[in-house]
Amino acid sequence: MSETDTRTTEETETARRPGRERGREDGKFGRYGGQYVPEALMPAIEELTDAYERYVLDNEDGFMDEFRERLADFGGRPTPLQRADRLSERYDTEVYLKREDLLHGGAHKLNNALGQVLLAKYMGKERIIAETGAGQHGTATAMAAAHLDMPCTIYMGERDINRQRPNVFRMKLNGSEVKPVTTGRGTLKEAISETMRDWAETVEDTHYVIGSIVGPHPFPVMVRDFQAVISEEAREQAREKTGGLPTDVVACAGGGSNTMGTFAHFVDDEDVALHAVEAGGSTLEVDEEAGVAPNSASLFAGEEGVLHGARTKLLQDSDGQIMESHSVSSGLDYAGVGPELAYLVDEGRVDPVAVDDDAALEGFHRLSNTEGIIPALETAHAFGYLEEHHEDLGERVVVNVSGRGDKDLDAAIEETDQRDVANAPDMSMFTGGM
Amino acid sequence: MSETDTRTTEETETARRPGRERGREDGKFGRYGGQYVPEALMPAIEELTDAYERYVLDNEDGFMDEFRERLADFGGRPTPLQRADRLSERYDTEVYLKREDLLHGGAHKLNNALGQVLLAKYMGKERIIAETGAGQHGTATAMAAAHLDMPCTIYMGERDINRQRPNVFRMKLNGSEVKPVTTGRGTLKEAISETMRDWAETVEDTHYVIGSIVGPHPFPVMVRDFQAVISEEAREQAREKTGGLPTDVVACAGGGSNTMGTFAHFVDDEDVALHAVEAGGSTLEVDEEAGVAPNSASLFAGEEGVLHGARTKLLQDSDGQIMESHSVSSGLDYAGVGPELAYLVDEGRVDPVAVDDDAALEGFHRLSNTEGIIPALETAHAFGYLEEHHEDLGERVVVNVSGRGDKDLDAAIEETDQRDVANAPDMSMFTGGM
Amino acid sequence: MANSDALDAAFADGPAYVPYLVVGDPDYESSKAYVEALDRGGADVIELGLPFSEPIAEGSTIQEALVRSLDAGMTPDRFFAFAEELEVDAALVCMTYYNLIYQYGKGEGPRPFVERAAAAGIQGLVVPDLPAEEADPLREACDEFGLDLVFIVAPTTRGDRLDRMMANVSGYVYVQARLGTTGARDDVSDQTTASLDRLSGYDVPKAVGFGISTGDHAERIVAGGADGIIVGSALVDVVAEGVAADLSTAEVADRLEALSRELKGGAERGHRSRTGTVESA
Amino acid sequence: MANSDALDAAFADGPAYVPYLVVGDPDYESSKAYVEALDRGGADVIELGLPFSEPIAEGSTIQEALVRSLDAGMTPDRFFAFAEELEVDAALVCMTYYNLIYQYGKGEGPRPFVERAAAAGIQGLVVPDLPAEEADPLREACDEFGLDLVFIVAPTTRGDRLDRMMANVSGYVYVQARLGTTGARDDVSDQTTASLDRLSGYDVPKAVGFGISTGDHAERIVAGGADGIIVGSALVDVVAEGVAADLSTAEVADRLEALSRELKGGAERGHRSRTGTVESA
Ligand SMILES: Cc1ncc(COP(=O)(O)O)c(C=O)c1O
Ligand SMILES: Cc1ncc(COP(=O)(O)O)c(C=O)c1O
Repeated sequence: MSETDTRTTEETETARRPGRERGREDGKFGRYGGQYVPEALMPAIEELTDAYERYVLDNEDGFMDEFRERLADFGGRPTPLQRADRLSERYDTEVYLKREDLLHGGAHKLNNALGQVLLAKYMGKERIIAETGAGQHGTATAMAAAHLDMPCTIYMGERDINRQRPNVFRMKLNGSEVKPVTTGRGTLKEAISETMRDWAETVEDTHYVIGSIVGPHPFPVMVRDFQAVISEEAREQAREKTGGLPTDVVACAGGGSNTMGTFAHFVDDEDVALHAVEAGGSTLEVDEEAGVAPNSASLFAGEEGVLHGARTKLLQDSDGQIMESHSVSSGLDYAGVGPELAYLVDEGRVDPVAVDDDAALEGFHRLSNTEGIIPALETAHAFGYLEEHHEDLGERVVVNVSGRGDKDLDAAIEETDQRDVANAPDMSMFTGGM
Repeated sequence: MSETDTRTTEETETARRPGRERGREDGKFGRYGGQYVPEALMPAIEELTDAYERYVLDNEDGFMDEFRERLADFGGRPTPLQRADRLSERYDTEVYLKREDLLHGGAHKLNNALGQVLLAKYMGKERIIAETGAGQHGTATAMAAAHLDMPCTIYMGERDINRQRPNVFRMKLNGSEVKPVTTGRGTLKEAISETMRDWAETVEDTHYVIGSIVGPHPFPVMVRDFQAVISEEAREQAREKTGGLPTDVVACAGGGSNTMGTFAHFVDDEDVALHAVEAGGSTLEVDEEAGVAPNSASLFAGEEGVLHGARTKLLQDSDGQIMESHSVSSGLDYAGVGPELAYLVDEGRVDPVAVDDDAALEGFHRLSNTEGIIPALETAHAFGYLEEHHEDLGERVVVNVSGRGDKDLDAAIEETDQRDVANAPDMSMFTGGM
Repeated sequence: MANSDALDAAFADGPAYVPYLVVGDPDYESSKAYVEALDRGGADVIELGLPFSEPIAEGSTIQEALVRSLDAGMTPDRFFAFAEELEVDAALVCMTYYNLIYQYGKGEGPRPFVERAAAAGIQGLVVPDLPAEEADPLREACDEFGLDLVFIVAPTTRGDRLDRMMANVSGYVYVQARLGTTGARDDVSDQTTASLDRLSGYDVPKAVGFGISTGDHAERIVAGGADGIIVGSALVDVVAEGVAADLSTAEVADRLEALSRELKGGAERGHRSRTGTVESA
Repeated sequence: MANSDALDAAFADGPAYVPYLVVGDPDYESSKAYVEALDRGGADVIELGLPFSEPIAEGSTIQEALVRSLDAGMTPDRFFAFAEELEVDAALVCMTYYNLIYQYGKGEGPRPFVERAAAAGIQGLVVPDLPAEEADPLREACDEFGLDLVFIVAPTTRGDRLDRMMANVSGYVYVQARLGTTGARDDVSDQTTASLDRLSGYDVPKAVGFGISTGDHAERIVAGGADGIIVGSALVDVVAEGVAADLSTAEVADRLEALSRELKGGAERGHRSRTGTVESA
């Protein structure tokens, strides 16, 4: 199908589609999205678009059936929607937790990684590459690649490698090669650029598994569709358990894959408020001179631009150079955000909020000691939000627990140690690391 | 009900009961089991026995319904029974994995911990104590206690505390107090003794959550009943997925809770072979002089005796002093084993096998890099067994993946580094620790 | 009431002083001097602790003594040799855990242990982890060889359990003064009085233990109706102090003898106050 | 065919030599000397790289040059000042990423950037992350200010995509010699010949780039049908070596000029062999 053809039918089609299918035709979300990539990648993008349409949208060869079966058997889906008794009491509202932390690998990331690696297999690809920041997407991809017997190379910034050694080890245990990226600051955005470079040379036999709803079309829609299982389940579970829909749905947002996964099936439920919680870092102020944003609140504080293949909201300086973002949670530490979220924020459908490092850490300790669930630091932002804004929420709130905190124990020790966290346990035996 | 009464009806009752209910009346498994405890604990044991019969066996006040609901919502049950494609190919037999590693907390341990903490709540207790070795039972108990809002103290040997710091941190994050046990070698058996001492002073308001199918009646039956959900699901899942029962069921055995949990509903299926895989450590030879067994193969190499409240098979010297056991996996490192397993081994119903440290490590790497599942080192023994004995097995094997390996990353690095593990990845960047 | 005449005699006139020490703590020879010092200090019965590696009923004081003894090489056979070599007037009771008794039999149950104990001059056994329900084989062996089997009654023991225990006990009953494990305490518990009341209908000597550390305690306990006092941790503490301060065996033995005299004296005062003029406790 | 006369002229007679350098690498002044050296070495068109922080289409050689330039303070405004100050005969093309172009407009799209570029004497743009599908606004601005918009054709570009691109391109088409990112290579790819064949029906100059590093390469490429050669990494390597070996600006400029002469000479030999006697490639 030629793109010119697609474009002519676009407006009408999109208008008729429910919100959770937005962008499928052409990767456009209002002004956001698109395919801003080097020409050399275009054939791969087109091949992928074709495969996405056939296998994912049309379930050709039973792709979606196999995907769902593997998500269940290998991944452990469905994940529960659990009532959080003690938080419900604390906030005098019904708080429900969507337990993506129970997914194999410990985060929602596997939904996408498994989908893409399986798709690569259906496409006849022989090799997987991926980038990773915190290492969560990398470990999920490495697991999926081992499970499906695909050779896999993961690019990871050198600085991230040093911050996330257990995740590096996990990837290697799963048989993946981990390639350190030494350019720039050695974090996620450099790793993405590097992976794109690899892909530009190897498109014929290689699939690039992007880790969030970012990048050129069809990645944002495809990753969303793979992650949408979260809200598909949560919506059904909420109806079963509570007899109705939630008043509010809360999810943290880095690139935004767990966010859109959690929102997708609620987008058309206009009475359900959707809250995307970004990392407010240490402050929302930006240091233009140094090119540093001490946060990664691109929905809240970013401006329109083009990054990594898509038009979206970015943290950038006035020249358009991408800023160094910062967050206590490396998985939220990204200067961009998925174009669909940028669109939904502009439309007023999604409420963007920023929660700072301190509040996130308190959220981390709060969920750990009141509910017996140690969340990822990314996830902890959602609980920081709950604490600060519960009075603005309705009577039934679903919060996505996007991941578990095992990967963050060292960071939690270090960060707790640096501040006065009111609800932290006695840390004396841990300071100085484990 | 007086015990003399119970005893008179015992023989006939037990004979009529299916195997998975064995021992419920009096805690006897042939010559094994019993209640060898200080008199001061007897009232607590009797109160617990009574509570077990009412709430667990008779579902009084809907206890079992609440337990199962919380296991589902908080714990993430059911866990999948997954076909392991690559292992099936490797061994030319159908290998299915029961995925207890996906349970909240990362191991089967929560089934029991949640059951007991909930029971304590039904009994009106106000405080939880528990012992832990590897820290898995401790973390599971701490999670359950936080979830159910019960103050909790965990006893842990000082040496284990140093070996398992991330688990110590997790318990503290969940709001539990962790008390170091400095007596003896500072490992699991000292921690059990210490917890019993605490209990002897605090029985009135405190429940002791034992971590495996060991200890005095009713612990062995109660823990088995809580863990039996594993085989209840697995049996049903095997029938659904394969149209029949497995030929073999394999589980590692420390105290034996995951083992009996995995076997319970298959015990009466006489055509299903049951394999309990113990830690063979470095060798099965015993150093009588030093009182050291460089393994923890009490089913395979132990002798009858009385330990921690029950008659069972033990690693002991000729005087009856308990030996120091050893294993690469601290969770299997216990000198005793559940009395029910001792009985089933004597009866010839369960096949006891020992797998040494080297084979377990290879199993660890094999599952990680071929199936994308990093198992606990305990669990890895079951895969060591599969590699060594797959030719003796039938055409459909279920292996319990009792836990995930995140807790073992440091140990895996250290132990892999000490030997020549054929299938390990390049470890150079990790040696020296993370 | 008792299989052994010696135990009968110990409780026959006046309150019995029943001290406990771990045999072999901190070493074989010193330990012998210490036990003999207890005897000189007035012991009527001596409980000799045979150390087990997993002493689930002990507090930390005694547990550490057990470890010292094990580290110095104590075994059941050396324990029996020790008992044989002792020169004491008091009756001897062995306190240990069931696994050692059972294992000594090499597959023949508890009988070989009891036989050997009898030959070594032991008159009774206390086995804190053996409940009456599991005690039949040991009871039979004790009867065969003329040993008494002492049971521990906890503050919480009542009803059927108490009856069953009292039907099996002989020599004396060990009345646990409070909940918890062994260990010296500063006060005397109300639970003791309640326990003695509950036991008043049973015709067997009642020796109260757990936490007695001074003559005053002893006095009050006996005044409250006990037929004897069992003292463990307070004496083991003296041994432990000797180890910590590197005192001579003779010095430690002297202190044990002196403390024994104080305890025994207290018990006798308590007995007089109960049988003669009632002093305020 | 082209909006700009200068680009038309560059390809008018003989093969065009199109070198690329990153403006501001390693600093503003040296960079100016280097670009002028290219001009002296025979450049027909010079591609001036304006650095972007996320250069997804570049190999490591050019990426590092972009980082050096950014670290030295390069911005779009300084870039334009640089272009204005240059004293060169060659036509100037700006190569950069779309976000800088877009952001320069402060909400008014790409037009302000193009307007400023035109004022600075830039005759064309290459935007590697801007596909023809998204290029309408930039195309319009280029047309308005007389700039050419150069597209890159990959070895894999075919069919509809190729048609759409060729309908939009002006000045010249940048024929990517092989898959992958920029970077000097030792051989000349077969993919080049295939690409040139595929493009033979389109009436626009074809400049081949990606991996050309010697006069020999240049000769073979032009002999194979290219209308020009684009050389980036090989030249940037010379700058990088200068930084690493701490060479004087003059020395690096000399080397750039010499390499340029070699490349230009190679291209001319190739052209002669194609138009005159056919030498074996
Ligand atoms: C647990 C967890 N939650 C959230 C995120 C943020 O990613 P996204 O916004 O794409 O879901 C990450 C990324 O690593 C993560 O690991
Ligand atoms: C993952 C795992 N498997 C197995 C065991 C062994 O315990 P059990 O035999 O009681 O199941 C443990 C104990 O810590 C464990 O953590």
